[in-house]
Amino acid sequence: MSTVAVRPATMAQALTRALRDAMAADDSVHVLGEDVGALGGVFRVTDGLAEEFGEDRCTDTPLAEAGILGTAVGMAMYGLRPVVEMQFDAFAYPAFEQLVSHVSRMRNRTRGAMPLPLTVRVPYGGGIGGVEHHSDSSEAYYMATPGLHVVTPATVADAYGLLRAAIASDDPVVFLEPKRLYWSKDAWNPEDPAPVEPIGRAVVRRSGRSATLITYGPSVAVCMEAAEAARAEGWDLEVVDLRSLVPFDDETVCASVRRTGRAVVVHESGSFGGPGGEIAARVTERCFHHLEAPVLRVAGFDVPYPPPMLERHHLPGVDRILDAVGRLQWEAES
Amino acid sequence: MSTVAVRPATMAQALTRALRDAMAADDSVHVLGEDVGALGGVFRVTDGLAEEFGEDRCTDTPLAEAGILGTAVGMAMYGLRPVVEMQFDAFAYPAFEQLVSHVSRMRNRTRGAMPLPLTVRVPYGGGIGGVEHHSDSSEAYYMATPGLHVVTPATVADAYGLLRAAIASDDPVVFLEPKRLYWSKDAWNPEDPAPVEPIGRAVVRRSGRSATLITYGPSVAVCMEAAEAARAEGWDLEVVDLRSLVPFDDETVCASVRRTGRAVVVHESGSFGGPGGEIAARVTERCFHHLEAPVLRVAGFDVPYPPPMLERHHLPGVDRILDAVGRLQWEAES
Amino acid sequence: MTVMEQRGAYRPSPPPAWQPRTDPAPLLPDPEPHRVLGTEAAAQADPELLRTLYAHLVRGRRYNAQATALTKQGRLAVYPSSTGQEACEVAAALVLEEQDWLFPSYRDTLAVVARGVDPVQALTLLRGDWHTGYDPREHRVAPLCTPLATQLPHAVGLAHAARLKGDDVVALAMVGDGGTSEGDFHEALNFAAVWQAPVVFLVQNNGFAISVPLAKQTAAPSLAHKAVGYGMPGRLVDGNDAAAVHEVLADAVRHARAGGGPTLVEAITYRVDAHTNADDATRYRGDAEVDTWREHDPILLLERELTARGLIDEDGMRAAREDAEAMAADLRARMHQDPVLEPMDLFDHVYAEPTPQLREQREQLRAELEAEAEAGQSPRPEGALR
Amino acid sequence: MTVMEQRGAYRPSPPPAWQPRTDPAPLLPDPEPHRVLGTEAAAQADPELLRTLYAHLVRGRRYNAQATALTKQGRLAVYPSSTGQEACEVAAALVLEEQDWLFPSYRDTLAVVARGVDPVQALTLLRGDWHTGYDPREHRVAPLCTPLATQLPHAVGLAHAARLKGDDVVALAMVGDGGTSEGDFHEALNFAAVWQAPVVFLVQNNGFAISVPLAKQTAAPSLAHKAVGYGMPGRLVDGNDAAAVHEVLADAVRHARAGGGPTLVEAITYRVDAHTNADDATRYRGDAEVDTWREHDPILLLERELTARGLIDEDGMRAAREDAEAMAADLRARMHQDPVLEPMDLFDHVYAEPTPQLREQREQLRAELEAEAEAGQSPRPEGALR
Ligand SMILES: Cc1ncc(C[n+]2csc(CCOP(=O)(O)OP(=O)(O)O)c2C)c(N)n1
Ligand SMILES: Cc1ncc(C[n+]2csc(CCOP(=O)(O)OP(=O)(O)O)c2C)c(N)n1
Ligand SMILES: [Mg+2]
Ligand SMILES: [Mg+2]
Repeated sequence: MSTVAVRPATMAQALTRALRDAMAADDSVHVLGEDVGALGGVFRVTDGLAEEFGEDRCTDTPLAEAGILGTAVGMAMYGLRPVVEMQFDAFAYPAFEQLVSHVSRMRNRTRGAMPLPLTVRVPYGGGIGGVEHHSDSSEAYYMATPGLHVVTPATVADAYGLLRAAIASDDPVVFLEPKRLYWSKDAWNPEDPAPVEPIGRAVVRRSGRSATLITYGPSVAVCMEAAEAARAEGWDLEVVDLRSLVPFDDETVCASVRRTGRAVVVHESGSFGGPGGEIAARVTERCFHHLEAPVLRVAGFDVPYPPPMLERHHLPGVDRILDAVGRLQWEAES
Repeated sequence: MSTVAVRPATMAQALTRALRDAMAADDSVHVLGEDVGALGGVFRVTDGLAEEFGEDRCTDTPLAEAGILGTAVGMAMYGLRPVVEMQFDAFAYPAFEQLVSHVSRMRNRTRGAMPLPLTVRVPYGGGIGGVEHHSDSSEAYYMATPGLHVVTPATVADAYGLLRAAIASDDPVVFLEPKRLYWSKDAWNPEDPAPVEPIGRAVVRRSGRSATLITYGPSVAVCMEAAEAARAEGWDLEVVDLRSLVPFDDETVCASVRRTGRAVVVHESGSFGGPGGEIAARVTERCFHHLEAPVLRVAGFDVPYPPPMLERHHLPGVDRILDAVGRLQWEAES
Repeated sequence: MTVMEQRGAYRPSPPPAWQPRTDPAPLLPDPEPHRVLGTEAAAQADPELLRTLYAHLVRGRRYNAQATALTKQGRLAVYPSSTGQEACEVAAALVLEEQDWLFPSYRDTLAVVARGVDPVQALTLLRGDWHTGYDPREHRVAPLCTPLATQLPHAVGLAHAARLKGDDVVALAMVGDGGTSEGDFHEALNFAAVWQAPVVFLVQNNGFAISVPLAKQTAAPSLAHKAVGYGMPGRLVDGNDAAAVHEVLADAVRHARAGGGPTLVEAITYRVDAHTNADDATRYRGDAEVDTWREHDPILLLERELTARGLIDEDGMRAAREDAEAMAADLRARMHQDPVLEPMDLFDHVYAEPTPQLREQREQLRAELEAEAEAGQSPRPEGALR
Repeated sequence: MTVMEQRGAYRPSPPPAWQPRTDPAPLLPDPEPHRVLGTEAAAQADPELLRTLYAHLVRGRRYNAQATALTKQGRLAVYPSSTGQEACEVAAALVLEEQDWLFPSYRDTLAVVARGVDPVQALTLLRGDWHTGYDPREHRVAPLCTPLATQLPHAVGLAHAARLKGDDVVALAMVGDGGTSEGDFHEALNFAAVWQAPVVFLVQNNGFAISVPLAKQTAAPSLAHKAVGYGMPGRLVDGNDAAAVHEVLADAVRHARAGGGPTLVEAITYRVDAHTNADDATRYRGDAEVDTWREHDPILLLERELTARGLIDEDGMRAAREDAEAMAADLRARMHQDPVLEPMDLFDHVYAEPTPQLREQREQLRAELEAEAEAGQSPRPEGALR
């Protein structure tokens, strides 16, 4: 352990640091996207990279997302490690064909001859008062696409660790950045960031015995808060932060649910066809006889993301989580 | 009931008939897409329409799927009812942004002022020996997009009825056509097609008491076959054909599962993040105390759709379904 | 006869019997952007039109300033100002007839207002209220469009539909220089040309796409040169010369109305303000550049012309400013009233009929709101949500 | 100095101080497609090159015929023949150096083979075996690409990456006339021009996109005219004149290699066969049209030239045909052996390491296959899968 003081840093700063360290460590890492150069990205995550590494390493592209991802595929085919920034979740949709038909399949269709070590950074989710098309949660689309890894940090330290791991991965990674956590601060030591773990491990953020909240990204903090509030109601909630949606850490999640016997999946993304269905279904398949109640889901409503003035009614909040916990058939136990 | 003889017809013929009847009944119905004119579409579903209604009603567009769907949005804004043909599932991906950011949201963002009565026909699924990008099952993407209806027929009669209902709907409908059923035949009377039911009702294709197979589209026939084969093993399986993925018919599905106490969801689409997760989760939420075993899923593997020579190993077949039925913890009953 | 047959079909015959194709020459833009103000052509300009343009420019400038101020006061979520681009905004709205359609990008609130939409309604999206505050059919103005260039195929489809119905409708679609790089731009222009749809595409080349300068966006001689690749005329105009923009757009609209098909117009202008209130323009451009453009300000140019020709005096200019102030005062007053949004409305327009699933979710929210109301307020902190 | 700085940046200055921009004139294609065979220019053509082209054309034609025959015999899932387009296919492969890259569309098996990929391996995808049968890095040939135009940005990215690394690599990307309508075509060409990437785009305009004739695809004077909208040169060539295609492509490759940036080449040719074996071309075109093009056949044109100049005699032509027959016989023989596919391979290359989920699914399939093997064969009918 280094002796340098641990100072608070924002998630955006940790992401910048991860990019910088990755670029410094490996010449083949290239950043490209809209406004990533002089501006440093609309969220300032690429701040300073063009200056430090030159415009050929951190490149402002023309405004065309399919073109950005498509040229990144070509760059990766030549052996570079492109890190693509999509400006907002909904603006990654134009690149959908490139993502599904090429990025996710190139390794498989070439029988391993042509892997694509490529990271697609997508700021996602709401809670920032964004106007339409600025607050989508698009992870369900990526989860349903074999060949992609899908990860998302909930803490400043994970933002660094997961992004380094994503860039180091020999496979394409969709790296989902929770917009409303960009300015969240944690004590984090940039001079001694935690070791880069491989992608695919969930983590128990809070231990508890009554029930498990299974969550990720922007909803982790909300679940932690809910777990605190739940103490007043006599519930001791465990919070599992998935960190990686693909691969999925069945082991950690199921170990928790087998212990608690009850679970609620919490995410911002819409409920119908969203990640929660998959998670609830696989937990139930594996832990059926440990379950005292069905795995419930607390998610965004199945509506297009609402305008800023209504988003608080849409996003899963502490109350809604506790309501769900309350519906976990506690009487069955007593 | 008409006295005209009931003759066998293919699903493709029923779809053609539905388009023709809709166009004849309503001037505002326009068909557009790649090769839908003189060629009649690569699956011949639009056969004869350009000749009968003229090229302005059935139009060969330039080769650009976002452009096709985008212009269809404009046509719908002006009051037409466009029916768009996407040539194959994977070739609908270029139109993903138009679909998600406009088609699904226009009514909502204009507070009802600007509905989009628009049908997107997407031939989907495998089993036809197609080379890569010709056999995707993309329904998970559409199910996760609020504002779209998503329907898929499994029979010739439903192909007609559901397509008429889709075109008649004042909301956008993604109409998924199971490719491998295009040439399947049923006794069906084109002169007296069944009444057009509203979208959103599942149907019990086979009654049974042991367990419920919940399925749709191309997998319905496989499930029917599995149900027949299951009799030899002493199982009496019920088969529910969802027909509509959005809206979802919780009532019919849950009534069946409550009766049988066991369920397997069957579809071709990949398992992880696929429709089965949603279906299993919602059935479990609603029928938990009726379930003798967790709801299981039989689905395509979580791999890019394999080449023709391997697809039989990928697609859910009778054996795999029966294996799953066998894992429904029958000992728990005895 | 189908639309396709009306237009002489182009199809290469086999070499060596090569058939002459469409002559590209008339499709190419002039090397210099078209100008009226300060040139001899200005003398021909209709004085009434010039005065109308002037009043709108002054109003538009004031609207931009007021909306920006409201953003600082937290009354708007975001405002992408079109200061410096008012000539394009205003001309785009004024060249259209009643029955025509306007397809604005997210920057074009001013065009929407100039077309007649209530200034407060036009800001509905940007204040964080529901996504579109006006009825598009009532005003024949499509919703402000945020996903870049995606409105262009809509304009083509609508214009095509109107033409098929035999209606006399032209669609004018607005897009930025950055937006021309998107695939949707390409596909829309191609469809329009193949269908000979009555559409006018107005590219406001304001030099930047957020921070990205034009040189990183394109290597073309001009954006208007893209037109020849679709087989439609490309026109280049000084986007700060309101009379010139009006003339070029009016020509294009006339051409479209007469069945001549689409036109691509590139208006050279400049975004004087930052991209939005949230942007820091000092990161990517210097003041000197902005100052040069201030000397070529659209209001200044028109004012000079009007004054030189004696078409306006101090009183006239003051009247225009006062009218703009009145509009701004009204806007201010009405924007300071908080809109009342009904949470239950979340579910009402997703479909014509809510699905059973949405009805359940609606019930859930209703119960939550009732519980909240009973408890007086939320009993638990909602800090994590903001 | 960055790539961006090397190219003289274009940025409109404020009017009225309008700066001269890139001169569009040299970017525009000649009105007539470039031709060599049967013209005076043919005398300058290298005899060795002409003979090589001839041998490849004859081989290519035979390959198309053989693959089509194999399809009828059920040995291939599908074959999109390039009969009539061999001059483009062959020239595209021959103009490249060892280190260069080829990005073929799904129709360009012939170019892939001419580049040196084993004729059987090149058919892996089309016979229903795994998606790509050769190692793209070994041959510097990207996988045959089915989603139209999506290979074009790949070519741009790869060429750009090579240039950034200081490698002498040119990428040549092939696309059809229909593919030019896709957004990816637009975005790729724009990126290439802005980055001045060493790429050559070859559009084979064969008159049709499946059934859709060019007139419904574009209204442009020519597809080559699209180039000016990106700021790159557009070239038009008779796609059935192998010497002309070779010359134009070689020029473009040389230009790219020298740092001159991308070129768009439109080759006018004709798809003599149906779209694929599954297509019925009589639904959308008449025999007469096909016959006209047969008179302008690429092999015929070259044969005439070679014969007229005394560069080939009956023996030479026979030798070419015999060589082609030998290739076809070998292809036939090897294609009649069924490839052995390992079902468990389904899981091995989805990721570098299979996920735990894939490992589970792999186990499931293994168990199923074992059970099947034990039972001698599948105990239950699998009819519903077909
Ligand atoms: C598809 C898409 N990608 C990215 C964005 C984010 N974005 C909003 S405005 C903008 C720049 C637009 O530049 P330009 O088209 O020149 O219009 P201007 O802002 O100059 O009016 C970007 C990148 C978006 N809205 N849509
Ligand atoms: C994105 C996409 N849309 C549709 C298709 C289906 N499709 C395959 S080939 C083809 C026509 C292609 O025409 P063109 O580009 O002219 O090439 P050609 O077949 O003439 O070589 C179409 C529509 C596809 N492969 N990809
Ligand atoms: Mg701009
Ligand atoms: Mg073609």
